[in-house]
Amino acid sequence: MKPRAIGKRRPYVRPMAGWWRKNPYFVEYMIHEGSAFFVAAYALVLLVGLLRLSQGEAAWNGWLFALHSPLSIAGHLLLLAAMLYHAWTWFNIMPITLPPIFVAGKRLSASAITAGGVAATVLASVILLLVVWRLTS
Amino acid sequence: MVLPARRQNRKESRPAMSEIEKTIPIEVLRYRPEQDTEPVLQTFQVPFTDDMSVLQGLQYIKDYLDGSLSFRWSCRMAICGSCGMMVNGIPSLSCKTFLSDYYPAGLRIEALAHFPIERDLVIVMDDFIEKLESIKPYIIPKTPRALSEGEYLQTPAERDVYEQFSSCINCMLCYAACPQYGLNSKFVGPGIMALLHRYNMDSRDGGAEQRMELVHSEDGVFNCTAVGYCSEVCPKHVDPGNAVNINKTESAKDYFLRFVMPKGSNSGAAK
Amino acid sequence: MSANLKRSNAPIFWLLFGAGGMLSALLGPMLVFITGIAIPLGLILSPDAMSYAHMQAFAHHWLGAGFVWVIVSLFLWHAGHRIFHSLHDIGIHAGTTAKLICYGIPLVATIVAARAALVSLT
Amino acid sequence: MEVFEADIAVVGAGGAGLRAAIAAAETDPALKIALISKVYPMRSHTVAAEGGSAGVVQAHDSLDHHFNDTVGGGDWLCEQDVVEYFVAQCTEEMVQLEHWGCPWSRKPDGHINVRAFGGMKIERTWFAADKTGFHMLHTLFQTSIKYPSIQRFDEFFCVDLVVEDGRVQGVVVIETATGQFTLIKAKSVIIATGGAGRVFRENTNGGIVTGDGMAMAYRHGVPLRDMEFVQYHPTCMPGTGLLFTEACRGEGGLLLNKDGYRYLQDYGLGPAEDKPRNKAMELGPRDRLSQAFWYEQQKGRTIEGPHGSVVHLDLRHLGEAYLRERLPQIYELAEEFLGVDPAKTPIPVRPAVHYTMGGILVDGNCAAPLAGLYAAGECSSVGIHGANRLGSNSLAELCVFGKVAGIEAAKYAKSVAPGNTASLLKQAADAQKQAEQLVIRSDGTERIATLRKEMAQTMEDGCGIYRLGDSMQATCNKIDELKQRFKNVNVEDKSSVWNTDWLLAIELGYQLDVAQAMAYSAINRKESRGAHQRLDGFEARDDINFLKHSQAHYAGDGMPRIDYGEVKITKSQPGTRAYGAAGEKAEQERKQASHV
Repeated sequence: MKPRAIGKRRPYVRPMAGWWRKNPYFVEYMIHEGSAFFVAAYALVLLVGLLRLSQGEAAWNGWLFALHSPLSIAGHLLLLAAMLYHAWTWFNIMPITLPPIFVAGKRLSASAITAGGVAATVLASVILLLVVWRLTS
Repeated sequence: MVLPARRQNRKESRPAMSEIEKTIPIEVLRYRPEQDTEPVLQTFQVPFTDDMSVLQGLQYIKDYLDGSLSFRWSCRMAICGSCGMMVNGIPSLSCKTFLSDYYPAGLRIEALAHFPIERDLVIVMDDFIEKLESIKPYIIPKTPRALSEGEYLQTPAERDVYEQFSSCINCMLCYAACPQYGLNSKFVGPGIMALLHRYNMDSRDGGAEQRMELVHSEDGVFNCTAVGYCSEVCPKHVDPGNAVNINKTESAKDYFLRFVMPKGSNSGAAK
Repeated sequence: MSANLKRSNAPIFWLLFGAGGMLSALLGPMLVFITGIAIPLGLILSPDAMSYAHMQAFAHHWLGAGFVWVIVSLFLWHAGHRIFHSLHDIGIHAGTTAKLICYGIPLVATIVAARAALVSLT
Repeated sequence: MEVFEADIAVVGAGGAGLRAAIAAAETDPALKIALISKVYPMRSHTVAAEGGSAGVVQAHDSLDHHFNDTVGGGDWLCEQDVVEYFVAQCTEEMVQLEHWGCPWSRKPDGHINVRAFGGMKIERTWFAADKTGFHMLHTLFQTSIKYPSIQRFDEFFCVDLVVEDGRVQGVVVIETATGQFTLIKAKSVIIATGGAGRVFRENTNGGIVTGDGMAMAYRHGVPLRDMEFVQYHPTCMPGTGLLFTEACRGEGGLLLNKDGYRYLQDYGLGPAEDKPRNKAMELGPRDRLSQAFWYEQQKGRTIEGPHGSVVHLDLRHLGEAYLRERLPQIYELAEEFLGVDPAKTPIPVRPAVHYTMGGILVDGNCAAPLAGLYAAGECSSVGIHGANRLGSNSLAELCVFGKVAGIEAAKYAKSVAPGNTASLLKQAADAQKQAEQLVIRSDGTERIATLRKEMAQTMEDGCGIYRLGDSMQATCNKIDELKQRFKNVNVEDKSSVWNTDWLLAIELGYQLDVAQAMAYSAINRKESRGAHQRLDGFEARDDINFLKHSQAHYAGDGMPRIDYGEVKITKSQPGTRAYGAAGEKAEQERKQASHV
């Protein structure tokens, strides 16, 4: 295309500051992006546990004791909520990220993909719980 | 989201046609580069009937209240892609957004977000066009064919693979919905990726490898953070977010497999 | 448009992000429940499920040690990548500091966790 | 003023303009092509075409059938040699589009599919769901990007042609974004600006369809041919006039009056059968269907709505799944704009202006009488539509004749020397002065919208589906008056950047000239033929006096001069134009007669 003359043009570029506050969709996006902090926090809790474990029994028990504190339990309840929210939003956006999936000649709907993801989490959770239960009883 | 629900309500509650004439306040973001230093809001009281679109409201303003209001429009039926604008902060085609859905509170209309404003509701779309031109948006034949040989055979299933992405009307609502484009306009963006993907997925095309360079690049698909709003606002159900994200997977595959497989053997990666 | 066709290295980080995101979506809630709620409160599982003996036995096997290592590092790569983009989203653009923090922490954690896991293995 | 040196200037970048530019670029890559459009190419009104594009493909079909349908459909006012060329080229052009990527709908075996269309004896309408024009336009636009010799001028508004030494040598354009003028020098100019349906009130056309190219050529002495023939499409949305494609009927849709009765059987289109039969009932030609609506309305058998009388387009029996596959856009239009679910409720429809059969007079090579000037697409009158266009012939036309125009303009451009820039610039400066005068003056009193509204109303009153001498005279007088009042038009916006008020005023000037040509051509045609139907003593076709093309010549402030040109008849002598059972009988008789 022909390069535009400037003339009296003075295109106005709007600032982006605060863009995510202007639309409920974006607010939700920023909140679910924020779930990353909780995922990180839990990973750090586990990392500390792993370190403590490698340092011997006393160190491990100290970590285990800390896990029993009401503050820790409250914190983990919050973490649980955040993890569930993360899982939900993860699967909610999944239909956009996956190539079309055809089942019996029909394209799988977005809600079916999300439901499938949620079902996978339920299944994985049950298996994990059973494994842990087997290993520890 | 708010909008689809509203649309649904409309279907049920809207009387078939007009009744009494009512008036609705329409706030319009004005910007006249020869007189304004920055955009300003101006409110117009517009009489309307229930079957009037937002575009018809703007036409009323231009015809009878202020002839200097500028905006793009043409087909009035959601296929030419001209009349995209922000309606109460939501990227919308003004021809298929209806005034009655905003009555009595009124509505605010602004130029499409994330693009420079040329004048009033008219944005500068050079960037979009340059991107469109850069992706080789035409068939690069896999197997050249003479006209005398007739059409390429393509089954309905093969057509279905790309048809959705070929429905993009270039209205750019997805760009106005994409904060990553707003934050970094070098990002190739959703709509153009949909078109690129449309050609890559076409059974007649063999040019995927040429197009993937842009996909892989720093201006390519990895600028996307899967916000997903682009697909939400698309008036033609194109799902541009899907085109971007499928290509993240393709690009990542290529990123690692190129070391395993010699160049060229992987050209059909996007297929 | 002056397209910058330099190949992006994002796929490395994006894959780690995606793997961590998927893993945390599938297993995160139950892991938090088990380690942070059920066991401390003695719900469902026995209260000594995470006793030193149990855990040592668990970490002694390469599967157990590897599992914890994968969870810790991928969760952090996921989080780091997301936070890096969120910083960009709120206007703090791809500075070296942001990069160092967002990808440095997961990197260090991956190494530290690997070392700890290896120690527990032996 | 800036000067751009091109070999060929193409004005209009819809289907015809793009096809012409590509053809010219392929003819000789050394030719510099300026492709000028007042909107971005993909906004052009080709985008709104829905149903499909004609091209003979089926074994039991033939070029002769397509020829006969077209010539009969045009009430024998067609240039038969041009139609013959046209039908022979359609299929190759459709294949060409396929090779360029057009997503034609397919049969299970992978071959392209065709559907039935009004007035066509055999199914030969290629389609891409019900967005055929959209897909063709985007395919052409995106393909045009391949050719480096095509230099686009997007959102440049053309205000005049420059003519010197008896040939056209360029165009003068305004850059919308800046208000600045450029002279685009060219050895040949192709006009492909589309129709002029916006001169009517209720129409299917986009806001940009204002007859710009027709008016520009007309003002330079090129006659506008057959302008009285304006097509009413029978199935449009009440109020807005938005189109429900003929493919609705091609796929089996029915037209019902207020009693649920398929009224078309009362107008020589029957018998009414359950399955759609080609060239009968709902698959009759558009002029006949629109006329039948008018009679139903007279008889009080239509349904009253807030935007006038309507009949029902009933698609319910086709079922939601089929409708979503074949007519997805129609489905959404009905849902979103009317709140009607077409799988459950019939769609209210009424006729609206859709297409201008006439246009810039050109020969079979798309060449206008002015040397160096070519025209293609709806703005032109190459002679294939006659008095009534058949659906799906216009999309095919813009490909076939877009290509011809491109090749011929390229040939011509290579045969002439470049013009004298200095004297062309002088002309361009005059054009600039005249255009700028609209903005500079501050004593205008006439509102653009008021003039436009009065024009559209009077055109509808006088040049509607049925016409009367008195009301046509009133329309002629009114347009004359509006042209005078236009001299006093007020452009409120005095700025340079994106001054659409100014461009609307220039467009209104174009529209008034085109409307005047239409109205005067209409009143002078004292017969009924195709889309021109009179009820004032000229109800019959009059082949003795009016088997002729009308030609309107511009006369400045005065009324246009109307004269007549011969119609080229090669192998189809004018016959009775009948459809339904009567049509089949007439065809039998013609066949027998020709065997004797």
